[in-house]
Amino acid sequence: MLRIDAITVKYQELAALTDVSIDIEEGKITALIGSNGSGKTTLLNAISGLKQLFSGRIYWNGEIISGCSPDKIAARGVIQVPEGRKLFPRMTVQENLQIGAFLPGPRREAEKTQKRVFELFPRLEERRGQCAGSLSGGEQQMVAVGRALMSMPKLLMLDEPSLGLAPIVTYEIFKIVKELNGQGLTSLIVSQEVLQTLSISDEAYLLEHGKIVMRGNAQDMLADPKVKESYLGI
Amino acid sequence: MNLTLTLQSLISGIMMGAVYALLGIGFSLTWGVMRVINVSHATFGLLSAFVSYSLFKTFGIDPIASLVLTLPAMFGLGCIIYWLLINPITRAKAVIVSSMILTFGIAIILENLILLMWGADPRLLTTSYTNKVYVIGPLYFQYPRLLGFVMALVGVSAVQFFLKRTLTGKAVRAAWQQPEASQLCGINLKKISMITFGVAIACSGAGGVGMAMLYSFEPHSHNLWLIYLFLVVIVGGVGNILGAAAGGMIIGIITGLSMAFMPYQWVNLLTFGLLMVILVIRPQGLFQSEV
Amino acid sequence: MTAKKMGFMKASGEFVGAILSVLLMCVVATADSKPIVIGGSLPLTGQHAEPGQWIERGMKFWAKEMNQKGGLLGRPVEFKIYDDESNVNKAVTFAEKAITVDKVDLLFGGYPGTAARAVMPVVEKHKFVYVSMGGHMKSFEQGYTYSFGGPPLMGEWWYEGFFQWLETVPADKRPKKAAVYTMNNPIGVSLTDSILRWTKKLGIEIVVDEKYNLPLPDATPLIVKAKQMDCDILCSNGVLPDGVMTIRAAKALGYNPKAILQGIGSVLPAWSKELGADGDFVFSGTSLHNKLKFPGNDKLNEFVKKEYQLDDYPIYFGFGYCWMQTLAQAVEGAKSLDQTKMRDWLKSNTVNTIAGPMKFDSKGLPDPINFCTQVINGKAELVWPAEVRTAEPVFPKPAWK
Amino acid sequence: MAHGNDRSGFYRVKLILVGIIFVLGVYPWLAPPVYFISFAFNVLTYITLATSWNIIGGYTGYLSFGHVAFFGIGAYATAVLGARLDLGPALVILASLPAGVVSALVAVVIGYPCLRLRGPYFAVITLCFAFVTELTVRNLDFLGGADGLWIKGLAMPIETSRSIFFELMLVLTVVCLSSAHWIETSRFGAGLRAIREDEEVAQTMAINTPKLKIMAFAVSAFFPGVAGGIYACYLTYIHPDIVFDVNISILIVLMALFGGGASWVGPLVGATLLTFVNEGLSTFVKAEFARIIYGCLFIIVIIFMPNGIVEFLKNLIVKRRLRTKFVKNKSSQLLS
Amino acid sequence: MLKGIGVEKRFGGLTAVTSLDFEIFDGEIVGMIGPNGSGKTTLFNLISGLFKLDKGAIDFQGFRISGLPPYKVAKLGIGRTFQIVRPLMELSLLENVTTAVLYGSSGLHEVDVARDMAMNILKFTGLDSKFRNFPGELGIEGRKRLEIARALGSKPKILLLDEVFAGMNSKEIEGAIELTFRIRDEYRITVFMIEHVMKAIMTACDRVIALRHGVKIADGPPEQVANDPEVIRAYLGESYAKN
Repeated sequence: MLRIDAITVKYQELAALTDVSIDIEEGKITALIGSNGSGKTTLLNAISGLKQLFSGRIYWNGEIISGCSPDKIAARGVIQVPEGRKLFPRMTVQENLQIGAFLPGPRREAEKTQKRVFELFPRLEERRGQCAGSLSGGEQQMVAVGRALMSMPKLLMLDEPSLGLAPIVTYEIFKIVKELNGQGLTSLIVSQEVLQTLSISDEAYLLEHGKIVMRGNAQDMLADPKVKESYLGI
Repeated sequence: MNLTLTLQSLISGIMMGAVYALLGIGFSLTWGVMRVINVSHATFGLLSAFVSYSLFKTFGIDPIASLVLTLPAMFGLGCIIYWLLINPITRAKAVIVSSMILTFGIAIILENLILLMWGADPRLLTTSYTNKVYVIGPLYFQYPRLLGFVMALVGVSAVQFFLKRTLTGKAVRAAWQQPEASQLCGINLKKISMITFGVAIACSGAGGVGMAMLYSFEPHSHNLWLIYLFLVVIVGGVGNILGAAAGGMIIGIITGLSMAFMPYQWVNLLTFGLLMVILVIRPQGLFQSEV
Repeated sequence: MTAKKMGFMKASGEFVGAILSVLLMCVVATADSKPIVIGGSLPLTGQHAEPGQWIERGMKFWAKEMNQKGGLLGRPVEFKIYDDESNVNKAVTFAEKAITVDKVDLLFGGYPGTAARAVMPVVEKHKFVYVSMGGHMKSFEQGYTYSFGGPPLMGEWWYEGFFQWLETVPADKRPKKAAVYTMNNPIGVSLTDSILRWTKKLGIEIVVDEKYNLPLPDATPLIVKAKQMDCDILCSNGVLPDGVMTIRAAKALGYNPKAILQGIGSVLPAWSKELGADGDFVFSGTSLHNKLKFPGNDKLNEFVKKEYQLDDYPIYFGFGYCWMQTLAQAVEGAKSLDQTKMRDWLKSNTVNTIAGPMKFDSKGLPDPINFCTQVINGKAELVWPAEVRTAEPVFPKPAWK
Repeated sequence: MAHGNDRSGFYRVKLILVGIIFVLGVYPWLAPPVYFISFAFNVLTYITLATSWNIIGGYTGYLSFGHVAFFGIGAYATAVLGARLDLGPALVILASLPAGVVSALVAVVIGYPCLRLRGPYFAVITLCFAFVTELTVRNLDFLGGADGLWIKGLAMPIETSRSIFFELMLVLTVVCLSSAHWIETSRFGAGLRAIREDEEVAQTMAINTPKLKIMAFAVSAFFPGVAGGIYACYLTYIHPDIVFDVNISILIVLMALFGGGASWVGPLVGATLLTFVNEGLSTFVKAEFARIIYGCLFIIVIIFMPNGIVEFLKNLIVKRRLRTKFVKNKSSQLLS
Repeated sequence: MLKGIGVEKRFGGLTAVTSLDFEIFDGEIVGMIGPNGSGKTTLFNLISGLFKLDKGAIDFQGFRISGLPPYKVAKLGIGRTFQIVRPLMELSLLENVTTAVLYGSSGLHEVDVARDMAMNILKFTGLDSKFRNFPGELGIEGRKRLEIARALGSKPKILLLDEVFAGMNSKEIEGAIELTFRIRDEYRITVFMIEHVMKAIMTACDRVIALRHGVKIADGPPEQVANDPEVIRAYLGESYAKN
């Protein structure tokens, strides 16, 4: 579905990603793990078009999307839930969701999707009139996921959805991702929460210093000592 | 203190302030949203004032009615200016400073175009209702001022409505609060910035007509108007529409009252001094900066 | 640089100068029809562009007329006009450029007062006759001998005529309390001079006296104050826009003094265009007027009517023309382009202009001018002195319509 | 400046500069038309103003839009000092030195609160400061109020007095430029540039930023003060409209940025070029068109040469040299 | 040498650092670890004076430094680097470091002498060959070295290194670790560093402090801290610790 073909991304002179290739298959959850600064967020931003590639290509269902502007990529259904949520803090929950459905396609279905989002996250319906900035971390993450869902994603990319959340909330978020996957939504999760991420994923990649150092079945990776080493340096 | 004098100055202050606010909201918008300090904002207002003046003099179209023509034209002009000139510098390191100098260049060009087309003499927009007055008890309401006040109310509410109720307006706010995330939602930043700039220039157009109904204007008037813009925006908080409205009122009231109770020649000094004090004490404005 | 060297330089400079002037004289002798170049700068753009452009038109009309008559000293005249963009510094450097680079034969007067004031010391050094509005009494008190106000736009004299007339009004009918509002610039300040002198003399009390910076933000508080203090004469010492705003506010607030004096806005045709009947009955002064019976005014009116579709010539058009008239008579009187001779001739003879005959004193000023105007039926009519009167003054002012 | 020039080149540059100064110094005594002396005087005035502005605006990165206030304060202080001390025409000029000190003191007082503001806020507050001083002067009768002040002119032939003013301004300009150059290469300048680049980092580098900023502001106010004093004596008549003209403020900012604010050469080139361009345009084109061209110039500079024309030309030359000498990757390194 | 007592910092409703006690001794290399947002950089900002403390105090060599402006703190001998490098972009490498030398605690005023000293520091950090270049022309590793060089320029007694190793490859990290040792041994500077690269922490540090949500959860030798269940939980999640 999404094929990343040997991309290199640079910040000025410095390479943040070197020669990274990833395949995301339809209907699966792919996990991307790796320690801080290993280039996970850069990879997502490269897919979303926020970051220009130095070399390599990204294909979406066979079509090249690298080089398109972010809004064009979003229009194809490649939607990112950014790290740190990046909600519109002085807009209400409802407005945040509305902006999620800004594109003409999703806009037509906005009412229906919103209903679905509220079903998934009943808490949001209670807080629909509240400013996003005043919500708790967990609720904010729900809004962020909800906003992404409003764009009717074909591929949902979550960047550190567990960041700064209590374990129970993290669990809830991951459960919903799995649930959505059950309904056929392809996902790419980037997380430091290694165990939980791997346990819901099908496929996994381990990123270290901007390079893929491991790829494989998520369950196999769970057991691999190399993962622990990559994180703790032991 | 004299009650009638106080009330009368208060009224005229509020009405003046409302028009400053109308002129100021667009300025606030571009500064807040795009980090572009549009020094030529007042000059665009002046341009629209001259256009309405000519429409009135040659075709007899009432300045208020001619807004139907001028506002879309100003909007379009704003979009073009953004596309051609502002967009190239938005990626520069010091956008704010570059934008000030760039738009200063635009202001020079516009001012001299106005000079070429209309000449240098001061103009007064004298319509059939310019000298009309409403009298309520001991208080007088001058018709053009009332009209300016109403225009400002409508203008500020319209912009507020645009930002808070329409999807495009919400997208503007979103792009402002989280440029990156808004792109991820499919918002084209360039297009949104262009619309914002267009709306801002259209506002300045309305504001310019409002100013023209209150004051005389000439090709150099925009310099003084610009000072009022800074006042309004800095008092009201950058990017805050209602703040700008309140800022305009506050400045109008202060000017009005000080004109009544202070030697007239110190009034401007007080206004500028006040701005300095506010800047030193609360550079973020008296009100929260808000979208 | 030692004194000796300086002396040498000066001597050699004089020598070169002498050779040059001999050469120049040869040229003059051989080509008598070489045009006389009159140089200087005017504010053709910028803040003072409007009057500046009218002055230019007046000057050009004079030149056209002069050349039709066969020129000055038998030579055609031509202008070298710079645009100083209403910038005083530029006005000074352009005057120097005209004198030292273009080597013009004559210098014309600049505008506005601030520019003229800054140019006056320069022309004094260069020894060039400078006929202009001058820039008010103070600049004529600096001891400059080459500067003339021919006629000046003299704020100090502006209301002279009005008060002279007011003196003829029975004392019990005269206003008792005055409100004085003045724009905070040299013209405004000089306008208050005659008010202060005459109100003391006539026993009128100044109750409100305020200055304001241009542009006037709002005239309402001014009028409210005047009204509350029961001022029965309003002196609004301003230009057109603030004057119009003041009248509008006065009408809006139902303030109806016995007389309204207005600075230099009410003599302009635009006054009645903006205010209509509300602009009527306002008093002012002037230095020259299109209805004066002196020869030339009719010609100007005729030309303006044909060329610009105006009923009467604008005041600055007249100034431009009149200053050139004065300068030309100095040349003709001295029968030479020698500036010092021209100066001396002006100091001892009388010139006849559209503003009347003028004889300049040691300061370079004519006798005080005491015209008083009043706007009646949309026209600035002369009401004083009695011998030039074109309409009877209306006093006290009728109530607003 | 700390890098680049090798010694011999440096001396050659120095020699050329001394030569230029000498030629300029002799120039008015060659008896050119007085106008050209006055014009050169104006060029020098603008060079001084732009260069001193650059100390706070270019080196330190604080865009002051109110620098004309210091010019005006200097002019008025000179006039008032001259009148109070009853100095003769020749001595009044000397009063411009204490007038410069007055300007610097005002800068210290006003700089203390204002320099806490950054970017556009600093620009606005300095602009306000210029208006406030202008209005204050206009409203104070002992400063001549709206009438302005007269100063007695030198009792000399115009050529001599103009030449004297030219020489004085030349001295001031040379002193100002050398100060700018000294600051650039000194510890002081290093601190200022650190502030421009990143004030917070500068603080962690143990740079006392508040003190340095105020010092820079005072220095950059001193020279306009002196220049204002000389200008007042030159014009013999000062008025708020003349010496507090906001356009001067804006013009010097643009001159400095046009040339490039990073080094002392920028304002020098910018002021010289723009004064000549202005002069040329106003002689040959209608003033409105001239100013439209002027406006376009700013837009072009901002869009195409954001670091000023000096830097732009330098890069152009470097680029041409590199095209012949080096391979491509090297050029990208040198140019970025 | 550097001591914090009950240090606390709040941003709005969020407490970034909660009553934190810590002490750094002379000659140590101390590491600080913790997941994102655990308040490490905030602590550095508090020490260097960029943020004001809400509660508690920080002493340096027995002298109260909390409440001092940053330039005074720096003058006393606390140097620091920034996580996201902040070189003075329009100054050459040499100028960057020279400026630091001129204003640092060495008390130098002569630019030429300072330049020589800066050159030595550039040599020490391995940047001497590029002294004329501008920071923009360096790779991330070079910039981090420059950041260190600039901090060394002001002759600190203690150096706060904020994620110097992030974004380097393993070879570069080895070089940087060596540099850290040399800073301590040759310049006699105490080092306090925030680090995510565990390999670096393990080899370089004498002691490690671990933070989570602004609270200290471990303090001790690297091996001990890395195997601390609290720390593992903080990093890898709840259930990983049990494995």
